[in-house]
Amino acid sequence: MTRTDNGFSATRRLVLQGAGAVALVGLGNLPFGLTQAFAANDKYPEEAFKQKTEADAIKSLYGRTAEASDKVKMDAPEIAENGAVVPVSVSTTLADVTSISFLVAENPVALVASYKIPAGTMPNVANRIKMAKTSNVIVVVEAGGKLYSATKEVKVTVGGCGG
Amino acid sequence: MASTIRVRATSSGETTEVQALIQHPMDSGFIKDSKGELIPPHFIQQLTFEYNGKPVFVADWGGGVSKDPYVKFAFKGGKKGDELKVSWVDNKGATDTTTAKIQ
Amino acid sequence: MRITTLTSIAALLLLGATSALAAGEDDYKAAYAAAEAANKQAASLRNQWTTTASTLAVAKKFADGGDFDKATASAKEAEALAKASIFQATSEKERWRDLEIR
Amino acid sequence: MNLRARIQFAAAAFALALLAFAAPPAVSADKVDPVADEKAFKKFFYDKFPKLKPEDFVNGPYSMDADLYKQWQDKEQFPPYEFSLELGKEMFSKPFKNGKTYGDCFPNKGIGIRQDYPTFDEKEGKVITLELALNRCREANGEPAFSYVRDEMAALTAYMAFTSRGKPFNIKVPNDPRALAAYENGKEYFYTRRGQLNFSCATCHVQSPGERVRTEVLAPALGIVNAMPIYRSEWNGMGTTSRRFTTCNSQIRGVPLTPQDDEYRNVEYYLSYVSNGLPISGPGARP
Repeated sequence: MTRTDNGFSATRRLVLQGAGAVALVGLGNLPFGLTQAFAANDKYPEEAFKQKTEADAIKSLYGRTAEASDKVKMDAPEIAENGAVVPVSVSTTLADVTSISFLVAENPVALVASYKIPAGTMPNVANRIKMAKTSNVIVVVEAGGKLYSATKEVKVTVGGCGG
Repeated sequence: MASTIRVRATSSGETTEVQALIQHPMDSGFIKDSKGELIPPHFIQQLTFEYNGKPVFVADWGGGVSKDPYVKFAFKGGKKGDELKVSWVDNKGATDTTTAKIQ
Repeated sequence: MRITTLTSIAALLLLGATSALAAGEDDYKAAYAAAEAANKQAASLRNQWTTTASTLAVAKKFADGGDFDKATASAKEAEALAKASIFQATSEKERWRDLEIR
Repeated sequence: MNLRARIQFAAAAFALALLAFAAPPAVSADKVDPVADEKAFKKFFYDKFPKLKPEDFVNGPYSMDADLYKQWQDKEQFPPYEFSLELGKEMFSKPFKNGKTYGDCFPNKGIGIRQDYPTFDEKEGKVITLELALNRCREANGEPAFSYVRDEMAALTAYMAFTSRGKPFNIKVPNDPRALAAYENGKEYFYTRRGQLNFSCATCHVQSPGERVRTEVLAPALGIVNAMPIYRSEWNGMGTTSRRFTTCNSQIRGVPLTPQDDEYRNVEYYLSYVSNGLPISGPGARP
């Protein structure tokens, strides 16, 4: 069983932040209306579910990057009892939430789930997700046309004579 | 055959809390079977909850959602006895639909 | 007497796999038969090890490929594992009580 | 005690572990005394975990770790064994081809009786587990037996356990030399080290419950059968008591016996007896 140590994921985070910055620069070249239309689309975001990194997935899904916010509260375990079933939930005090997405940085496909929140639906979601290994879990909340995120590392190891 | 969808929707007067559990393998396409061969992807892509003919919650899922997926959310309104329509479609085009009474 | 058995099993375990002598098909067959016999005895004691079976399988694979040196070494290792499982089952007949909560 | 280190030790250097056997032989067998055993067994666990209430033990590792407890509570909101439980309920009420049902094979139509199993059959002179009784019921009614380790058997036992939730284990060891022998044999099986790793059931579930093996928290032996059958995330599905025993054996590199062999029946008898008085909590969910 390979274990990701903190040094490794820290490095990876740095690299990913770099990628995010590039994406942000790239965004300037895109026609604004296009990304707007895409975010409002009700279709299944096929492309976003093909992206390997969370930065690419967020870019594909929303066409922009998210900023960390302490108004996004994620509830996830320190150590997942099993990577196959990790309960993760999110709530936020942000107004005008239109969607909430869950991503796992180290999964083969980063985007796990994306929920559309119509007006009148509360910005709180709980679900159970798979994690291939120890990783950052990222929650992105789209509110008032902006993206806010929260990140938490969840440790995953499997096997042994447990239970 | 029994429905693949289990829903619990409870109204507190102002809001309705909805929990759903769905029977589905949610194969990501990255896991190997006992013979070492990749199990092809088979997962629910979209799960929709409708109340009064309008969607109150839409889930877009990938293969990273757990087997027999679970989701919980809440929306404003919803009366006891009213119906909530729940339906899903997976990447192979299979679907299931059910209606649940709000308790 | 216990210590003698122990030492010989330990020695077998440690040396079994590293036997450097050239071996032929007959050596292999004899070693394999001995290992199978020991594993059968372990079965009668209700205490086979999964590693005995997997090591026997490795031996067979080497033999099928004509490498009787390695096949014999693996068979001997399997025999040592089977004998260790027999020893374990026999000694535990008494020793399990050491762990008992009383 | 570092269990992980012990596994590596045992695997890498079994020869050294063998040397440990050179200690003086164990004390000779005492008279079989299940009542004294049960008392000592419970005292051991109550002393080891002074903060836990007796009924907490039936929730296994979840009672021993706050982070795990929370994940469990989240899962229990809509538990993963729900589908199995429903299937079991449906199967249980559906008549066989001859018109009879499972209920006809059991006292009280099979409802709320799980806590009485395993039971000792005086005619046969052997231990009868619930799983065994279910398959015998099928065969007596001209239906083929189910696999003991999963699916249908798990669903049926899940439903039967559910109808007994909260009822205390009520296992009887009659004063019959064959019953006492079966009980003693189950105890011996529980404490006997086996497999290349040289582990007994007790190594993990008596000496080390609450500790982590590669971050999995080990369940205490006390109350462990109360939660059966279980949905294990590691199995990606349901498993029976039979499945638990056989997989434990292979995990310590021992070749499992056949489900419902005498030893397995007896060890379930022993483990259930020493958990007498603790409530049935099955079906359970486990990591």
